[in-house]
Amino acid sequence: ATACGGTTKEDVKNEGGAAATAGKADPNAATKKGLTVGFLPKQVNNPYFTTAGQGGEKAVKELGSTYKEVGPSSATDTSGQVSYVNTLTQQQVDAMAVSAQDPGALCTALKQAMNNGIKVVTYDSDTKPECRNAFISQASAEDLGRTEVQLLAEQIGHKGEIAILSAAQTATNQNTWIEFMKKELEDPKYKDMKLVEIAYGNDDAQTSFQQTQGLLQEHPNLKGIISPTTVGIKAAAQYLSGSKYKGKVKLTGLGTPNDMRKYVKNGTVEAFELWDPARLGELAGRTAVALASGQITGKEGETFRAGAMGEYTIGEDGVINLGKPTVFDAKNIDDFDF
Amino acid sequence: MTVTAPDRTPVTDVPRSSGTRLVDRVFRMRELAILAVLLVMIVVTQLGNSEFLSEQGIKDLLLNATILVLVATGQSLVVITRNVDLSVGSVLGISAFAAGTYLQGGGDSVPAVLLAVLTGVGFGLLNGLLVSLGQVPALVVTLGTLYIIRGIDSIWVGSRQITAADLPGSFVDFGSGGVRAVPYLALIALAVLVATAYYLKHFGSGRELYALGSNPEAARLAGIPVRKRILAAYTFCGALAGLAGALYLARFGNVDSGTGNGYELTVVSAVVVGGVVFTGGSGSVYGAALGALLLTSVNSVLPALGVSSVWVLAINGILLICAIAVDRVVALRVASALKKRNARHA
Amino acid sequence: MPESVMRAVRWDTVVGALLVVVLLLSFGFVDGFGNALNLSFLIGNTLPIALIALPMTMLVVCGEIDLSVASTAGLSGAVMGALWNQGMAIEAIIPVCLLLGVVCGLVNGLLVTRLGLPSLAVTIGTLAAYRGIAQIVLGSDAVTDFPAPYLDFAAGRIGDTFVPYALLPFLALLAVAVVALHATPFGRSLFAIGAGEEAARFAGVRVRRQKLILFTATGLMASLTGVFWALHYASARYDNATGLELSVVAAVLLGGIDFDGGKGTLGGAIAGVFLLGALQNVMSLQDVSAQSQIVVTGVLLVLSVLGPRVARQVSAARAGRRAASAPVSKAPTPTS
Amino acid sequence: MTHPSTTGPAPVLALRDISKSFGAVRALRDVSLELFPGEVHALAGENGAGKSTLIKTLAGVHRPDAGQVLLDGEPVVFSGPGDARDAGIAVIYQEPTLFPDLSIAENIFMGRRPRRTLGRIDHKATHAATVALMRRLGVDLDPDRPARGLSIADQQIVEIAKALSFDARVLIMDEPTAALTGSEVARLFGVVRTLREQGAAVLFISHRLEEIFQICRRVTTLRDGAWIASEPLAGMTEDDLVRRMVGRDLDELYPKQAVSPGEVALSVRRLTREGAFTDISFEVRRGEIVGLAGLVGAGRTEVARAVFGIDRWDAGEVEVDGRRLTNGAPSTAMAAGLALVPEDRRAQGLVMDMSIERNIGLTGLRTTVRAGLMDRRAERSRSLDWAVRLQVKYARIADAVSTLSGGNQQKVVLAKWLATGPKVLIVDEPTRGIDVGTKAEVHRLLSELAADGVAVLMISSDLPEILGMADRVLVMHEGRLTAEIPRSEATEETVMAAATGRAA
Ligand SMILES: Nc1ncnc2c1ncn2[C@@H]1O[C@H](COP(=O)(O)OP(=O)(O)OP(=O)(O)O)[C@@H](O)[C@H]1O
Ligand SMILES: Nc1ncnc2c1ncn2[C@@H]1O[C@H](COP(=O)(O)OP(=O)(O)OP(=O)(O)O)[C@@H](O)[C@H]1O
Ligand SMILES: [Mg+2]
Ligand SMILES: [Mg+2]
Repeated sequence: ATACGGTTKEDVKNEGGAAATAGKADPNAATKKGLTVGFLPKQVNNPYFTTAGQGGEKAVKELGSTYKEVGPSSATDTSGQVSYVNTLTQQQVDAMAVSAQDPGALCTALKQAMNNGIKVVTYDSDTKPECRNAFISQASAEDLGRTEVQLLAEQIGHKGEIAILSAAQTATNQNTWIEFMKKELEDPKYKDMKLVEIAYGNDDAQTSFQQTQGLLQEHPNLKGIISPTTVGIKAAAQYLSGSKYKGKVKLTGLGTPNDMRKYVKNGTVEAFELWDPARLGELAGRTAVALASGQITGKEGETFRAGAMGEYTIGEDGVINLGKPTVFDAKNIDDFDF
Repeated sequence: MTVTAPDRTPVTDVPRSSGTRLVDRVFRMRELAILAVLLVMIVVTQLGNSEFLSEQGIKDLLLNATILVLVATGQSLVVITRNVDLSVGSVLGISAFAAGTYLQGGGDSVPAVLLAVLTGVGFGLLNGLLVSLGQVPALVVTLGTLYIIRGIDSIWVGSRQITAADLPGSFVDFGSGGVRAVPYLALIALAVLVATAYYLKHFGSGRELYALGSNPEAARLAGIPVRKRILAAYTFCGALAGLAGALYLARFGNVDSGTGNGYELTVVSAVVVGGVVFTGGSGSVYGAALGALLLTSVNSVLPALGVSSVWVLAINGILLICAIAVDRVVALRVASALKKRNARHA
Repeated sequence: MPESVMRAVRWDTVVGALLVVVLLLSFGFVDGFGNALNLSFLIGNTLPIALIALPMTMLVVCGEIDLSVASTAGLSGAVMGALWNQGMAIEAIIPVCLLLGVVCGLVNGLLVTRLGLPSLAVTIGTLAAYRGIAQIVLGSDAVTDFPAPYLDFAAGRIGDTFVPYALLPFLALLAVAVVALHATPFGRSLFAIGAGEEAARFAGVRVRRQKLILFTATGLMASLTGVFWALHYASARYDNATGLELSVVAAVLLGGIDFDGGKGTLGGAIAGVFLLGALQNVMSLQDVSAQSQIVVTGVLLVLSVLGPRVARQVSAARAGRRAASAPVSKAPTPTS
Repeated sequence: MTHPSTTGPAPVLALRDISKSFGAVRALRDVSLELFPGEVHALAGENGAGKSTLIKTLAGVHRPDAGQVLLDGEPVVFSGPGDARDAGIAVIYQEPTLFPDLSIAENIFMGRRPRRTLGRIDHKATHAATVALMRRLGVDLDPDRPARGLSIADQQIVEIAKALSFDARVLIMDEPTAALTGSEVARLFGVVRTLREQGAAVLFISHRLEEIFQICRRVTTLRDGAWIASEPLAGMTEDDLVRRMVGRDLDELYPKQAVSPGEVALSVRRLTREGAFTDISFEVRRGEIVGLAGLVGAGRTEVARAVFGIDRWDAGEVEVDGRRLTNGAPSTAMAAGLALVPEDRRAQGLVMDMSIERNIGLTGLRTTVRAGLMDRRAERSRSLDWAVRLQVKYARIADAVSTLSGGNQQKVVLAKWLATGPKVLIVDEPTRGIDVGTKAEVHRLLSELAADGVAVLMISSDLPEILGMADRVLVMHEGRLTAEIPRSEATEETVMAAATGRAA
């Protein structure tokens, strides 16, 4: 306690928080069948999460277990997501795969679930490490951040002002990627490129639209925009394609092929990237079953076989990386449908 | 009882120069106040960023306002009758998707727009029937239909979405095209706005909307078909929300189950900022349109000035409060001037 | 029908009865509903709405509304997080946050009472403003490391019972609010203001002062909710509690509070809050999708206004039939 | 049913055995009535007798439970006020029904404005027609000003103009004169006479009996919702009429007790509110009833509002019992012992949707309290007490005041303020819309209060009432006090002279 007798951040830090991952992994344990795995995306009705969910469903069914999906109808309804965690706990599922709206808010509920013997996997968006058993990362944050800068740099010839159009200011994954983008930009080969602004479109089409307009008006010399969010890149592309900036200002980032096909074809966008959300969901489902079967516990260094996807190793803090993202351009975009 | 000659001077022969001047002037002054705020804002921005009023810049300003202007026009009709329609956002979303699915299936643009409008009309009728026949508080009913329509929308749409690629190119081009700096969409909104304003001022049924908002009981006693008028106002509001849905599709080329979510607060703000009074009976659609223009312009002005988007929300809110405060002060001034003028013992 | 029965068939009693029915049915037929853990989840997740519903009911009774409550809650959560990051003691932070809520409420109240602006418009404005300030204060941070005893208090329950710790202070506040609204001159004057503001002023009711008090109390309760929210979900972010205002308004409306002012009971409002909470819980347990849940909420709201109206017409028709035979009533003699 | 034989044409409008109930209240029981062209017919009865209900039935507002409405001898069913209007029936309701946000011209012509091509409104013609109407009534109201903020009297005038603009065959007027002073009434009667000569049928309600005798030919009396008689007025005396209405003889209408005034209770010094009144000074002593007279719009109400603290004053001071009042604070005025019975009972006097009990209780929120909580029993007995003392006619004390007849509502307002046991009582048009029987009762009450040492300031547009009750008469003209006339010298002539500014 401090001099005045209150509890401060320092006190809490000193207490330390130890989350024990109990039990021991048995890599050779049989895959259990008849389990129930609950998927809890940030938002139902979101095409991205629906695709991920379909991947998860395929994996879980293949392994002889039951898949179910619940979730809030709004991506900012954190309390709604918490009560869905509670509901899944209440329904005694064997494992749940969660894409967390908030790194902290779900913690209490998730810990409660783990106390009730439920295995927790996070995918797409993580919580604090002690609140889940494993996290399936869509690609390493570092890879994503750096490659997006590289993609844009090629398109604008390593020269000129660039800006970022992000989602919500609080989006954890966005912020991590942006950090790595900044790190990449420190490299001398980008000395002629300047990051002039980061705008937030809140994953809302209209807001992203107006933020793009603002970026272009404020920085007449802008050469390129990175939008590491599917909603943002789509809105920015739609604006650019209907404006005088079409083709002059480059746009890249994370988008789905179906969303972006038109803009790639009409020349608004040259190339962008994304991982395959279906594979992300599939890996989440397989990891959940592996955890529930006792084949892994989420400790660093453990390995397991994820069906046809191959062998995966658990990294630091229980993070499992899906692999490198795919770059889409006019040549290959028609090979994908999601 | 002895009758003394009244000391009131008889009314002079010449009627005061023109029609319903005084009442109008009250409205007009309030609209001028909003217009002034808007102009000041735009001029300041232009000084800070010369790109702001470029052809593209003006086009963007107008395009941004278009959809809100349409919905706010419909909403103000409902608010004038002392009601409110909170479900406009949901209606916009579902009609945009309806038009989208039709176009996706290879349909033509005109029937698609009609389909959106008809969807809007349908839900407008539903709201109108519930409010006027049930004679129940509009706020609750339309909050209810807001949820119901949104729910139906998301069950129907699921995780599907309609993207620009699914739409005919001409439709999407129409959404961003225009005559020089004036987008086609803005012309549509303007036409609707002017027609509505003309109707409200020059037609008996339009004035009756004001009357029944001003004093519903008196309206009933005056033999105004109250239910019919309210029903009509809601239907019109729904129709415009539907039309706005179609234009949204053309403009953004993208609709999913979340489209129009939370739009009701923006619309209500625009209407309120535009000086349409929530207790009914007063306000004009021009005011509401100006309010819409003001609100959307704020969203363009701040990024154009390079204000970090972190500040946008706070500034937005404060501007909104300032706008209604200015409006209020002007209204009070006008009222007291009116009172002085009418005091019989000056 | 006896008069007492007639009067008991008011919408707020209907909502109360509905709540009881839903609870009983759920205990009987819904797996996992009746156990203590689930009930504590249900109550815990509903408490933020219930907390704000207390002052909101009173505001609505006196003909005003405050849509900025969720933003005030978000702001006080954000400030709590920011100060905590600065190393301030939580015991000092909480009073600061509550004070902030008072200020937020006061600003709303002054704008409404001094400038005479419509509260709907004012609070739509402050809804954006307060949330915006929260965003400026905390930015993209999410503060999660509040001290365990506080988190446990906000999220935990008493032993293995269904009673969350936080329910107890809420019950105390509820009692205070019920007495204030329904048994004090203050509450009585609120009903008068709501039903006829000018007449209330002519009767010596200090309309502006009462409203100011209410707005301030609403701000205070909203910030209390904000603090509770941050601790309950162990997360302070600027966008905490976004959209909560609509849930509160929906619940209060469901509870039979008339938005024209002058009518309603706190019991009805709280019954409305917990009815919605319980229904959502049950529907989730039954795997009803979020979309369908929205529809159910909407239908309930529409019914909540159509229902009493139909009831009124039925009872009016009945009274009419009775009157045909009854003698004309005369002024009764005083009873005292 | 026996009607006196009438020569001339058949009735334009007739009611046959009409009954109407509201819940448990039977407002009309088998009432019949015939209206002939070219006659002005009076409808008389106590408060709550059913007059307004009868009129609303004629106007299509209420659907009768039983009985028939006959138009030109044919049974008709009006499904709403619009139908009645289309049938040529114009109605002035007891309470003004204006649209506050619309201009006076629009109020008058709502629903049937002059049209131009394509059904557009002809704003110019509307304006001109309004000017013409106003001239006919001899008033100077700007057709373009909004109706909001008009005094009750002006509202009533707009209502009259509205009804006249119909050129209706049947004109029904529910207490159109209640808020008017002599000159406006005279004008109105002039217009009504013209209409009568043109062959219109007029149904007229008033609690001022002299007006009935002045203009009506026949009278129909109602008592407790039942038809009592329809007969010619010729040969009847006021007492006869009162006996029909009340069923007994009337007490003296102005039972003024002589009192010797005590010390000053209310003192107003050099009070000014810009645009309303200037430099008003007067005193009211304990036991005194001081009348405040003036033409409509002279500013009497504004003075009362300012004294009580509803409006702020710009200069001057007010003392009650030697205590200076705070500017603009009704609650301190109340605490000092001041009470104001306001002129507009519906907006200012009562909370219409609240019960009688709660309305009367509203002024007692400070007194019917125990340990900070409402003492419901004390509140109820206080309310019941006063409701009964003022003979309010109601079904249940818990009923909303909106269900009461106009006169009974006025009694509730009086009850509410008398219950505070004021030291100084300001009453603004205290008997507006109150029947003769109750009026006498109210006067007796005021007189008793004065005798008990209450200082009373009585604003009234009913000059006989002022002359009958006041110890002293103050007269206002255009926002200034123009005369103070002791009871002995107060006559209609002296007061009117001061009110019209002809005497200094
Ligand atoms: N809407 C209503 N609901 C219930 N009761 C009503 C309603 N309207 C009138 N009444 C009752 O009907 C009776 C007749 O009322 P009405 O207004 O016709 O009286 P009135 O003769 O016009 O009296 P006054 O001279 O006071 O205006 C009263 O007892 C009144 O309480
Ligand atoms: N609330 C108000 N708003 C605007 N004007 C008002 C208001 N109240 C009164 N007036 C105007 O002020 C003037 C003085 O009215 P006031 O009511 O004081 O007169 P009065 O002598 O009491 O006459 P009466 O009560 O017989 O109408 C009138 O012209 C009236 O129209
Ligand atoms: Mg009457
Ligand atoms: Mg007056």
